Amino acid sequence: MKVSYFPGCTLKNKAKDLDAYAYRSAEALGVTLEEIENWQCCGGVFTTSQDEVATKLSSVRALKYAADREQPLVTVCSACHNVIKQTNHAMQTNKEFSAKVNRYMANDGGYNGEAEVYHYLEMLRDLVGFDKVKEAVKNTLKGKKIAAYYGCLLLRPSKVMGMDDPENPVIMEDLIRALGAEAVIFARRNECCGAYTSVESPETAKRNASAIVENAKAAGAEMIITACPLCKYNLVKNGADIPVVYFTEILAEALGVKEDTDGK
Amino acid sequence: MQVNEYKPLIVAFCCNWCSYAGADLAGNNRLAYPADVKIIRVPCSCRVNPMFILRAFQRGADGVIICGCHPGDCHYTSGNYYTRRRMAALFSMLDFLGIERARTRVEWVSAAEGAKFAATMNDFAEKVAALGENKRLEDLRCKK
Amino acid sequence: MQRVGVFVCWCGSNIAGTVDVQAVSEALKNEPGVVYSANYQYMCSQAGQEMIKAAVKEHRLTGIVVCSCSPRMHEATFRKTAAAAGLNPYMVEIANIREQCSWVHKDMMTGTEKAIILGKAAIAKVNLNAPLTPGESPVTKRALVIGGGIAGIQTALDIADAGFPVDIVEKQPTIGGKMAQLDKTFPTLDCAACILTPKMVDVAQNEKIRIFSYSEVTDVHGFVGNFDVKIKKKARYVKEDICTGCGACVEKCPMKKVPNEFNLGMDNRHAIYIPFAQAVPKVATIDPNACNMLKNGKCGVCAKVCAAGAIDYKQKDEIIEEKYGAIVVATGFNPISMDKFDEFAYSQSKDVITSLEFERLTNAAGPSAGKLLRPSDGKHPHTIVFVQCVGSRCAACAEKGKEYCSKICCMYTAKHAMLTRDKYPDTEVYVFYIDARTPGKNFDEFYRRAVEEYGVKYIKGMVGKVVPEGDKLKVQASDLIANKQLHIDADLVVLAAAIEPDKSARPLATMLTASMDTNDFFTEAHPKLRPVESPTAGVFLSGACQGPKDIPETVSQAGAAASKVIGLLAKDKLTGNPCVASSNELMCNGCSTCERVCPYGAITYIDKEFRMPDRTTKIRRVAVVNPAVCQGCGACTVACPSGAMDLNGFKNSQIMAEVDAICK
Amino acid sequence: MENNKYLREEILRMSGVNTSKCMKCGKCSATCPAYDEMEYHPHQFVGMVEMGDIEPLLKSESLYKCLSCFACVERCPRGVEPAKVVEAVRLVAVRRQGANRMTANDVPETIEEDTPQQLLVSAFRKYTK
Repeated sequence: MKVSYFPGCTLKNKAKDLDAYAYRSAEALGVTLEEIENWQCCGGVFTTSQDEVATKLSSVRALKYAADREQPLVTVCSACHNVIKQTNHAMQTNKEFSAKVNRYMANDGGYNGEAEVYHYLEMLRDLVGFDKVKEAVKNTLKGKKIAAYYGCLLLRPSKVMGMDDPENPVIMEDLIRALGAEAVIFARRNECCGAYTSVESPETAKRNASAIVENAKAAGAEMIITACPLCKYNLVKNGADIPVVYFTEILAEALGVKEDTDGK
Repeated sequence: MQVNEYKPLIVAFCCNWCSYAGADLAGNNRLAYPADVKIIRVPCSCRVNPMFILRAFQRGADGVIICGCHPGDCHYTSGNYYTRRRMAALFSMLDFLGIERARTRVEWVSAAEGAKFAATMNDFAEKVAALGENKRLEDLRCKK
Repeated sequence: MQRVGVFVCWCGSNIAGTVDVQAVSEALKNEPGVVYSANYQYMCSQAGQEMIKAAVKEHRLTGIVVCSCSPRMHEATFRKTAAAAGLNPYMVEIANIREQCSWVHKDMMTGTEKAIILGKAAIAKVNLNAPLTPGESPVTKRALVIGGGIAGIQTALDIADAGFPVDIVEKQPTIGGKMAQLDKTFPTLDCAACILTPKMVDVAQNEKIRIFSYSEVTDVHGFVGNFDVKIKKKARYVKEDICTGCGACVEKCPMKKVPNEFNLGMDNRHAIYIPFAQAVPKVATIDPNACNMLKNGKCGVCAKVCAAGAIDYKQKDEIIEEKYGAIVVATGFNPISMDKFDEFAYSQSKDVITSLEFERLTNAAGPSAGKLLRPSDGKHPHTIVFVQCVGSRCAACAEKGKEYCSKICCMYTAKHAMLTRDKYPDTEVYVFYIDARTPGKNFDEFYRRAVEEYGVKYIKGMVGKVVPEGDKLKVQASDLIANKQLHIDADLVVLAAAIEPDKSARPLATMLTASMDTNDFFTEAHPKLRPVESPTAGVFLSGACQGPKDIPETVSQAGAAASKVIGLLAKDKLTGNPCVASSNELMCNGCSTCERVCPYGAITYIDKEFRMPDRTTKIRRVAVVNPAVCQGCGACTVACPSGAMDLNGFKNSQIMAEVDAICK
Repeated sequence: MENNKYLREEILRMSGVNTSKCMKCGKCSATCPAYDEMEYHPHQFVGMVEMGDIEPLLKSESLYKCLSCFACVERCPRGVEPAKVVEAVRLVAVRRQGANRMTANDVPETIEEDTPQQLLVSAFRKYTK
């Protein structure tokens, strides 16, 4: 199976490992990630205001690329996924917005929300199947107690994202279990890490991030996984004393593709 | 009285138990819809003979809507199922005769859905008005 | 030709405000058949009705058109007026110029124009009206009450008191319903069991009342006065008439780990069980999903220890067929599922509970024998947070909560908070509320006492997140008055879950052809004037199946429903609806199409002798409608290919005339 | 208190939110992870926009404290979506001339070795027009 893949800015820079593990794990599961040519940064935040058009065009171009190839559009980064999915939803439901956007898209042919957007986790669940993931596990993670930290972008707004129950999500826990480890559930797994405010008010991020880590530890977690580079940054930055890794890392580890065959 | 603005003529058949009560509720809550909609009370939507609809179009109606209880909620157990099937057949025939689909409609409105009744009538009147006058079946002998 | 009188009502300014009533009565004066036209402030008033009667006499009217409010409102009134004036009551037609005209249109010109057209349609119809005489049907003098909670119990007792036999159908093994699970009741704090169980015993001992417990209604046919009902008595594997309720079987049953639904799963029961000590009937029931004997034939202990020999593993579901004159729905409510509200961590912590679970925790017969202990570790909670409106007044998402106010939560939460402070003064009690809604006799006084005398901390605001950590529940909430975000380390969080109609209500409504609102509450015939009757004749509503209600309201509505049932059963005969189908046998070709579409089986075929024009006779098969059984839906009239079938009161010609009048 | 009808309309149009649906339960503020940093809290944004009392919000630092985590949107029982109101007010503020809160010159001192690009991208989108 081939899918269009939108890596996003961070995965090409500070989170290269998130990207590399995603590629190799997908390959091991029989999915080829085809990177969208000339993709542009999603902007990091979906501006909810209905009159914001220009900031959403890069997402529309990515969507159009996938739609033209009749491939699902897959993202790994929570932020990219959130922005692209919300943009696609706006293209499908907001006529005024899609009309404005299509004035910019005239030369490329129009776009009206035909693409299907999947987060990498959704791809594993809905396109590959967790049972298939389970079969493909080479190094079981048995005995590890792993907590899944969702943050905000993956789940909310749930009416648009539709990934999982926004208050009681299971998709990452199901992945953890499929890899053989024990999923630790903690209440703050869907609370915000502090996001971009760590630029100017690090104290917000500190308070939020440490409460999240404490809560995970109290629930018995030995490791936290996340899908978002900013979540990882905020948790690590604010003194997480248990490992915080991308979900693709434990996936690659379990599938036995963590180390590249070239030794990279 | 000749008014410049085109006003469609819409006949609404409402079943006594759900939709007519829904229309009353729209009234109780003062939910406005166009005066072009004139309601005829029937005991059940299944009382609506296709002849009534043909007659309405013949006499110059621009749209006909039939409202009944929601499927499963018919006061007479199954009347609205008959309506659904009969009207599906009739509407496709009318379509064939050139009476656009948007001029005919079956809607389920319960006695508790005053808001839905008003919204349905607003929407229907708007769609019918957009199509303009219906002349296809009009019998000019009926005109004064 | 009829001699028609037209009467246009102002309804004060309700109609006259947007419809020029004078213009309407003037315009209708010249319609065919109209010999008299007038308008008046309140046509339904005594004076208005006298005016109609006088006009009937003076102008020798044969038909009446009243342009007024909805026929659902006053058709019956004006029919009586006509009858009093010596006219056939079915010679009256109503033009609905209030609900469907003056109230929905803003401007005088369009309103008046439409009112005239509606009036013309009614005149066109009344010109074709014919006098009708209703048929009569007998009344089965027995009532069915569906649901054995406090609503059903009270209704049954009141009906039985008047001397009519009543059957209660309850799907649980015992009657008692939700009230049996409660501890104390507001605002007087009397114990629920103390006031309920004597009534349950009264029901058991009343010879007019039969209880079908562990049973469900599976089929309803017929109509007011003559319902045919099928009741499924589920196999309880215990012979009800032999079991003495001694409980020896329960004691010895080796299967002890079945979640106890009476205590909302907070403790366990046996596979054979009696829900609670005061159960009525006090008879054991075997849970077929838990019993080893029923599942794989291994065990049989209960049969061995039963001295009465009441155990019967081979028992089968039994169908009982019975006739009833009236049916009362008393199916009650349930708290909604908390699955979608996990911001309160209900699925993550045993110490986050619903208010009904809190009732069981404080009930002496509950899982902790009445001591308020945390379900997780059995410790006494020192800080308790109550959260109101969980799922009530929630318009954001239909799968999640309910748009309506559940009505009872403010008061029971005040009760819980007060009782907790009374029994455990060392406990801090916080109540987060949006609005404290306490209309009711002595209700607000009760709530204020919780605050002023018992020191319950009421905080206007909501809880946003509950985080279980260690043995605490970290509650994050807003205090809107102090404009602060609060962080409270609580030991127990109690959620006032919204209530919803029981899931059995929807299929039951379909069986009864009784209408429901979008929330699955039963609709009343009129929200103000007929609050305990369903629009379906002979079906009555009691308790929370009609809308959220507390106990006093439920009991009064139960009594009201009972009095309506008694009024119905006291009649020997019911006059039916004369607007029934009738077949023109000269046109009928005996095809049986009408017979097949009739949902009531009201149409039969007979062979009838006809005289032919050539003076010979011929026997032909023709349809005959039984007017006592026909409900007047009209399905047959449309199905009839020859046009022989017509519906009195809504004849083809009449509706056609209305169409013509509107489309002129 | 001012009642700026024009700005109110503008904000409601931009956000697509109907503030009159608010029943003033305070769940948005109860759930807000940035509450303590804010001078005006989510429920106040909704309430003040509804009343047209918007100028104090435009001048407030609170605009830049909202994390856009959408917890309030998710948990609001009436479907009001307070975060979208905050966002619309913020946009009205940053779209004014010279109202950019962060410039490229601020970047060097902000970044560290491990700062993800996403952080800067998001911050730019939130703090500038």
